[in-house]
Amino acid sequence: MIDLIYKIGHFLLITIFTMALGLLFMGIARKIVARIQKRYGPPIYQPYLDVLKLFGKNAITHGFIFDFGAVMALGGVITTLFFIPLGSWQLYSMEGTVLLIIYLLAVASLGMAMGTVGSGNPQASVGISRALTQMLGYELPYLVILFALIFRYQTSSIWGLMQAQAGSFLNWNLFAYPLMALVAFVVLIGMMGKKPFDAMIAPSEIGSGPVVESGGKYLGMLLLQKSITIIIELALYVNLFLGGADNIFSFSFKMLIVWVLATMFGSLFPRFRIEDGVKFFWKWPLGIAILQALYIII
Amino acid sequence: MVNLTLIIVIPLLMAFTMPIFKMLSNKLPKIIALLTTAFNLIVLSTNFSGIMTAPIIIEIGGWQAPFAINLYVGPLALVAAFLINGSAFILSIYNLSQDYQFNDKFYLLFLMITAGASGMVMTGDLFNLFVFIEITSIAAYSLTTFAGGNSYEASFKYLIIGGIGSVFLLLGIGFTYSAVGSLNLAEIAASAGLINPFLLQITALLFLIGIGIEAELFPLNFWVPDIYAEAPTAVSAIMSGAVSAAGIYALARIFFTLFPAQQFFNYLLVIGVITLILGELIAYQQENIKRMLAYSSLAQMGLIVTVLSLGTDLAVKAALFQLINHSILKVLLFISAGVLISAAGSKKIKDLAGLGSKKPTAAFGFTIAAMGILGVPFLNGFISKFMIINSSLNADQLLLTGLILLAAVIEIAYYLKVVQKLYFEDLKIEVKNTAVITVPVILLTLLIVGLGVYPQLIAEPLEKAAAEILNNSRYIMTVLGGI
Amino acid sequence: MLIKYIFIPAAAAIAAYILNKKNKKAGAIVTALISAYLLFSLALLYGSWELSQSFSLSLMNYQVEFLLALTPLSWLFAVLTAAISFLIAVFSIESQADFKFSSAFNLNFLLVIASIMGVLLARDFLTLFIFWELMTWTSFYLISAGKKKLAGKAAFRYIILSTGAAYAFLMSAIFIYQQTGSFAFTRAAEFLLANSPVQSILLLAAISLPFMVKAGIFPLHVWVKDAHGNAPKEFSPFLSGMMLKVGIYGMLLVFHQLSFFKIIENTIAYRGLPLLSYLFALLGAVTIVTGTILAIRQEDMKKLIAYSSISQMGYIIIGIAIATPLGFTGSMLHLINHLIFKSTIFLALAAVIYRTGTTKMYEMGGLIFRMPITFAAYLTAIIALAGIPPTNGFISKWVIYQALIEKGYLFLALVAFFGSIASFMYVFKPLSTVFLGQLKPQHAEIKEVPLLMKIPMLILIGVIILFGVFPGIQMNIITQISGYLGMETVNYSLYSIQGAFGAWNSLYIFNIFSAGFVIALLIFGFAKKSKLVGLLDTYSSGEYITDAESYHYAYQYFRPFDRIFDNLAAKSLTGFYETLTNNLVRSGEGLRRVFAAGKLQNYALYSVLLFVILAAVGWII
Amino acid sequence: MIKILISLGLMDTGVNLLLVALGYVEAANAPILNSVVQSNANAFVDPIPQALVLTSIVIGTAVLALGLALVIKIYDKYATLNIAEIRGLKW
Repeated sequence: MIDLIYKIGHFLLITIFTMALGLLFMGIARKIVARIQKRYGPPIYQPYLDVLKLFGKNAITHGFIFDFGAVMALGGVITTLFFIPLGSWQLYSMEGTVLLIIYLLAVASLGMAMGTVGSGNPQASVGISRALTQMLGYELPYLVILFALIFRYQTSSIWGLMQAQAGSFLNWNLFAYPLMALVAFVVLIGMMGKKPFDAMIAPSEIGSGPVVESGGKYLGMLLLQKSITIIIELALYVNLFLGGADNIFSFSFKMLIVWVLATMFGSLFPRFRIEDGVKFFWKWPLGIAILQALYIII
Repeated sequence: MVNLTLIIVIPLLMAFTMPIFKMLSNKLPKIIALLTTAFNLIVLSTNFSGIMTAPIIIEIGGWQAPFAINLYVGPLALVAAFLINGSAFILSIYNLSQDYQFNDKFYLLFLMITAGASGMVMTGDLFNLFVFIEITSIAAYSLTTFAGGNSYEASFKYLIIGGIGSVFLLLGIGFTYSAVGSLNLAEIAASAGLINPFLLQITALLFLIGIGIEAELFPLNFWVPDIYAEAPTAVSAIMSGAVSAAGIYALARIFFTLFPAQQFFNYLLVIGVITLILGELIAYQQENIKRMLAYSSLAQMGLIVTVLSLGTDLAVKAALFQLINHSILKVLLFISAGVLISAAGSKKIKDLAGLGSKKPTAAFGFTIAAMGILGVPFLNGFISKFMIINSSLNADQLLLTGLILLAAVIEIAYYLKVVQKLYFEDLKIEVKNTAVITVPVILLTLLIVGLGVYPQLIAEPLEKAAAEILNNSRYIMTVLGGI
Repeated sequence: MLIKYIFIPAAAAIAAYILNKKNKKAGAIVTALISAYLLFSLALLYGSWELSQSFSLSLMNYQVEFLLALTPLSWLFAVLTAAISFLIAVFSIESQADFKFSSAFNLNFLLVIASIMGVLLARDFLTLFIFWELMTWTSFYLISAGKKKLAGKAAFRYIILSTGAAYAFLMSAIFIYQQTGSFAFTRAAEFLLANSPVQSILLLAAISLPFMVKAGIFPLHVWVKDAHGNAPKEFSPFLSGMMLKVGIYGMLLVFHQLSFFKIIENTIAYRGLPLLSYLFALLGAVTIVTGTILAIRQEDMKKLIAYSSISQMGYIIIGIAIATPLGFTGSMLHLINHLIFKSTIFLALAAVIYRTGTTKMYEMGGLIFRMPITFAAYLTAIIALAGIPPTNGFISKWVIYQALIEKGYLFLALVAFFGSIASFMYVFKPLSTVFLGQLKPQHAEIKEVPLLMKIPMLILIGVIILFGVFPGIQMNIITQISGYLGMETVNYSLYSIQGAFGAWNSLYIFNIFSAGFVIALLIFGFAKKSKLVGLLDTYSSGEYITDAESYHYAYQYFRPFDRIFDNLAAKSLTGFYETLTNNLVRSGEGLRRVFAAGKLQNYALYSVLLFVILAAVGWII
Repeated sequence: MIKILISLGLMDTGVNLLLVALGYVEAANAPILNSVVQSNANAFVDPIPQALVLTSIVIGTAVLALGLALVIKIYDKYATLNIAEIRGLKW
C-alpha cells in the first residue's frame, strides 16, 4: 500500500516537475527568439501565467471527442514520460524501449489530432494533415538512427543505450557518431515543430492549425502537453547522444543547452513548404543516417 | 441386343415419312423426332455391354468383310454415337417448346443429320463415310436456312466450302482406291504400308482437308462462326455437339487407323494449337454471343485435336473425355444462349444484361456450362482439363501445356464476361416470352456434375475407345477376321 | 472426421440459399449458426494434431489419394476463418435487408468457408488445388455482387490473375506427380530436396504463384484494391481479413512443408539469409511501399483500407521470409492481429455504408455524433493498425522490428518504419473525413446501426484490447506452429514476449497507460466545466458560415505528400498489365480481321493453301 | 455466285472423271454379269469407281440444286449476285 502511494507520489512529482521545466524552457525560448529579432520579449515566467490564466477561463467544447482528444493528448505524453530516464530518475525506463517511446508519442499526436479535427474546423484538419506528413518526414531518419544505435549496442532499452555511453564524455554518441547526432538534432527541430518545420502550425496561414479551436482549459492542456513533449524529446536526445546524466540537474542543464541551440537554429530559417520539408528530410538527414547505419552494421 | 443398323435406318425412315405425320397432326413431327432419338439411345444402350466386350460388325448384303459394305461399332464409335444421339435427344426435348415454320421439313432434316452423323461414326467403309458426311452436310446446309435473315448467306458459304471439301475427300478416296483396291477401312489400314509414300502423303493431306472442314480445323473453319451464329439454336447446338464430334471421329479414324504416321500427328498438333489460340483470341472479341460460342467451340476442337495428336494413351483418353464434355457443355450453352437471345430479342452480349433474374433456368444453364468448360472443380471440365494437362506434360510438352493454359485463361475471360452481364448488371430490355428448357437443363446439369464428381462412370468405354484408336492392328484383325 | 468441416458448410450453403429465398434473414442466420458450430468444434480439436483422414479414389483409372490432416497451422487458420465468418454473418443478418444478391451471397459465402477449410486441411496438391479453385470461383461471384460495373471489373481481374496463377500451380503439381507418382506434400518435399535445386526452385516458384496472388504480393497485387474496394460491404472484411491470409498459409506451406527453405539453405546468402529469401523479403518491402503510398492517395475509404491491407501483408511477408524465430513469431502475430483489426475496420465501414450508401470519403463527415459505436470500433482498430501501444498491432510490429534489427536488415527495417509511420496518415484520413469534421445536412437524421450489427464490432474491440494486454494467448498456438514447422520458439508468458533486445511486457505498459490517463483526466476534471457549442460555431477568420458542406476539409487530404509521388503513381502497374492484355486482345482483333473477313473466296483459298503448304512441308522433309 | 457454283460443279465433274478413269480397263466390257465376263475375269471395268461416281454425281447435283436455291434467296435479299457485295457476315 505504502509502495503504491510512494509510486503515485513519484508519478505526480515527475509530471509536475516536467511540466514546470517545459514551461520554463518555453519561456526561455520566447525570450531568445525575441532577442534575436531585436525585441525585448515577454518575461521568462510568462508561460506559467498563460497556463494559469487559461485554466481559469470559460472554455467552449465541440462535443465529447474534443474533450477526449485533449485528455488523450495529455495522457499520452504523461505515459511516455514515465518510460524516460531523467537523470537519476528512473521510473520504468528499464522497461521502456526506444521504439516503444516513439510509438507512445504517437498516442498523444493522435489524441490531439482527433480532438482538434473533432472541432469541425477545416483549418485544424489542414494543420493535422501537414503535421502527419511532416512526421513521416522526420521519423524516418530518426528511426534509422535508432536502428543503428540498437544494432550497435545490442539493446533497445533506453537505459541500456545510455549506460553504453558511460565513462568518458568521448564515449558519447555525439562524439562517437557526430553525423548521427547532427541528423538527430535536425530531426529534433522538426519534431518540436520549430522553424523551418512549422508549416503545420503556421499561425498567419491556417490560424495556428491544430490548436485553432482550443481555448481555455483545452489550450492550457495542450500547452502542458507541449511542455512535456519538449522535455521528452530533449531527454531522448540527451540520453541517446549526450550520455544522459547522473542527476536531474546536470540532465536539465544538458537539455537546456540542446534546447537553446535548437531555438536559435530554428529562428534563423524561413518556413519550409510541407512537401519540401519532407523531401529535405528524406534527402539529407535520411541519407546521412543511412550511411552512418551502413557504417555501423558493416 | 437390337440391330445397330436401326440407328441409321429408323431416323432415315422417320425422316422421309415426316410429311405424312405432319398431315396427321401439326405437333406430331416433334414427338416423332423425340421418340426416334430416344429409340436410338435405347438401341445404343442395349448394345453397350456387347460392344464393350467385342466390337460389333455388321455386314450389309451378307458378304464378308472386305467385299461388303460393313458397319463397325467399337467403343469409339459407341461413344461418338452416344454423343450424337444424346445431343439429338436433348435437342428434341428442347424443340418441343420451339415452333418452326415448316416443321415437317425441319424434323426431316434434323433426323437426317442425326442419321448422317451416326452413320459417319459407324461405317466401316471409306466411301460410305463420304456419303454420310455429305448427308450430314447437306442436311446442315438446309437446316441453317430455317432461321431466315442472314442464314442463307452463311449456308451458302458453308455449302461452297463443304463442296470443296467433298471434292478433296473424293479425290482422296479415289487415290486410296487406286492404290489399295479396296474401300474397306480395315483393308486399307492393313495395306497402307504398301502405298507409295508420296502418294500416301498426298492422300492423307486430301483427307485432312476434306475432314478438317467437318472437324473445324484452322484455316478451314471460317464457315463455323457464320453457321453457328445464324442457324437456329437447335441446329447450332447439334452442329457443335454432334457433327463436330463425328468430324473428330472421322479424323481419328483416318489418321490413327488408316495412316498412322508421326508426320501427320505433327501437322495436326500445329494446326490444333493454332486453331485453339486463334479461336480463343477471336472469341474474346465477339459481341455476338452465338459467334462467341462458335469460336469457342472451334477452339475446343483445336484443343481436342491437339491433345489427340499427342498420340499417347493418356492424351487420347483426355481428348476423348474433352470431346464428351464439349458435346454436353456446348449443347447446354447453345440452348441456354438461345433462350436468352430470344428473351432479349438480340444476339448482342450487352443486351443480355440482367437476364439472370428474369430467366433463371437459362442463365443457370449457361453459367454452369460455362463453369464446366472453364474447369471448375466438381464439374466435368475440371477432370478433362486435369487429364489434358497431365497427358501433355507426360509427353514433355511444356510449351504446349503453357499455351493450352493460356488459352484457358482467355476462355475464362470471355465466358465470365457474359456470366457477369447476366447476373450482376441491371436489366435494360423488355423480356420476351421464350421456350422452357427446364428439362434439358436439369438433365445436362446432372450429367455435368455427375461426370465431374464421378468420372469413373465413363472410364471403361473411354479406356477401350482409346485403345481402339491407338491400336489399329486390332481393328484390322477384328474386321478382316484374320484374312 | 475432418471432412465434415468441408462438407457441412457446403451442404448448408444450399440450405441457406433456399431458405433465404423465403426469408431475407434466414441465409445469414444459417451462415452464423454453421460458422459458430465450426468454431466450437474446431476449438475442441485443439491439440489433437495427429488427426488425419484420407480417401482413395480412382479418377479415370488413376489412383488418386486425397489426404486431409489437422496441423497446428491449419487449425489456427481454420479457427480464424470460422470466427471471422461468424462475426460477419451476425453482422449481415441485419445489413443485407435490401441486398439484391443476399441468397447468392450466403450460398457462396458458405462455399468459400467450406473451400477454405478444404485448402487448410489438404495435405496433397490435388485436394489443395480443387478447393483452391473452388474458393477462387465462389469468391469471384461474391466480389461480382458488389457495386455494379466496378465490382465486375475487379472480380474479372481477380479471377484472371488467380486462375492464371493456379494453372501454373497445377502444371508444377502435375509435373511433380509424374515424377513421384503421388500428390502428397511429403513425397513432393522429398522429391524436391533430391532434385536439382534450380528445377526445384522453379517448380516451387510456380506453385507459390497462386498464393502470392491471393496474398497480394507486389507485382501481383493489382487486383486487391478494386476487389476489396468494390466487393459487397459484408464480404470486404472477409476478403481483406481472411482471404489474403490464406495466401500466406500457402506461402508457409511452400517455404516450410515443401522445404523451399531447405533447398535454398546453402545458396549465396546476405547477412545469413539466402539471397532468394532476401529477394522475397524485398518483395514484401516493395509491397509495403506501394500499398502505403497508394493508400494515402485514395479518396474511396474501402480502397484506401484495401491498399493498407496490401502494405500490411508486406510486414507479414518480410517476417516469414527472414524466417528467424522472432520474425516468424512477429509475422504470425501480425497475421492474427491484422485479421482482427482489418475486419473491424471493414465492418465499421460497412456500417457506415449501410447508413450512408457511399464509400467516397468526401461525401461524408461528422458521423461520430450519429454513430458512436461504429466510430469506437474504427478508432480502436486504427490504433491497432497504426501500431500504437497498448493494442495488439503494436506488439506484432514491435516483434518484427526486433527481428529486423537483430539481423541488421537496414533496408527492410527502413521500409517497415516507413510503412508504419505512414499508416498514421492513411488511417487518419477516414477518421478525420468520415467520422470527424462537419456533419453533412443529408446525413443529419442518420441513426446508429441496429444491435446485431453493433455486436460483432463490440466483440472485435474487446478482442483487440484483450490481445493487446495478453499476447500470450496468441503465442500459445504460434509456438506450437513454430514447433511443428521445426523452428525455435520465442520465450513468452501470458503478457510478455522476449525480444532480441529487451522484452515487451504489456502488463506494465497497460498500468502506466492507465496512470498517465488518470492524471490527464484529473487535470481535465478539475478545470472549469466547458460549454458545448455546435460544430459550425468555430473560428473562421470572421467569415459567417452557413453551410456545413463547404466547411469540411476532406478532398485530397494529403495533397502535399501526394505531390511527391505523383510521378510514381502515374506509372501504375495496373496500367502495364492492361496494356499487356490489350495488346493480346488487339492481336485477336487483328487476326480476325485478317482471317475471318467474311470473304468466301478467301475461305476457299485457305483450304487449297493449306493443302499446298502441308504438301510442300512434307516434300521438304 | 452462279459462277462459283459452276466452278464447284466443274470440280466435281473433274474428280468424277478421274475416278472413272481410275477404274478403266482398256477394251473391256461393262461390269455386267454376262457371257464375256464368265470367260475373262479381267476383261471388264472395275465396277466400284463407277458406283462411286454415280453416287457422287447424285450428291453433286443435290448440292448444286441447294446452292442455286440459296442463291435465289440471297438475291432476294441483296439484289446482287456479286459475292464481294454480300458481306453480311464477317469476323
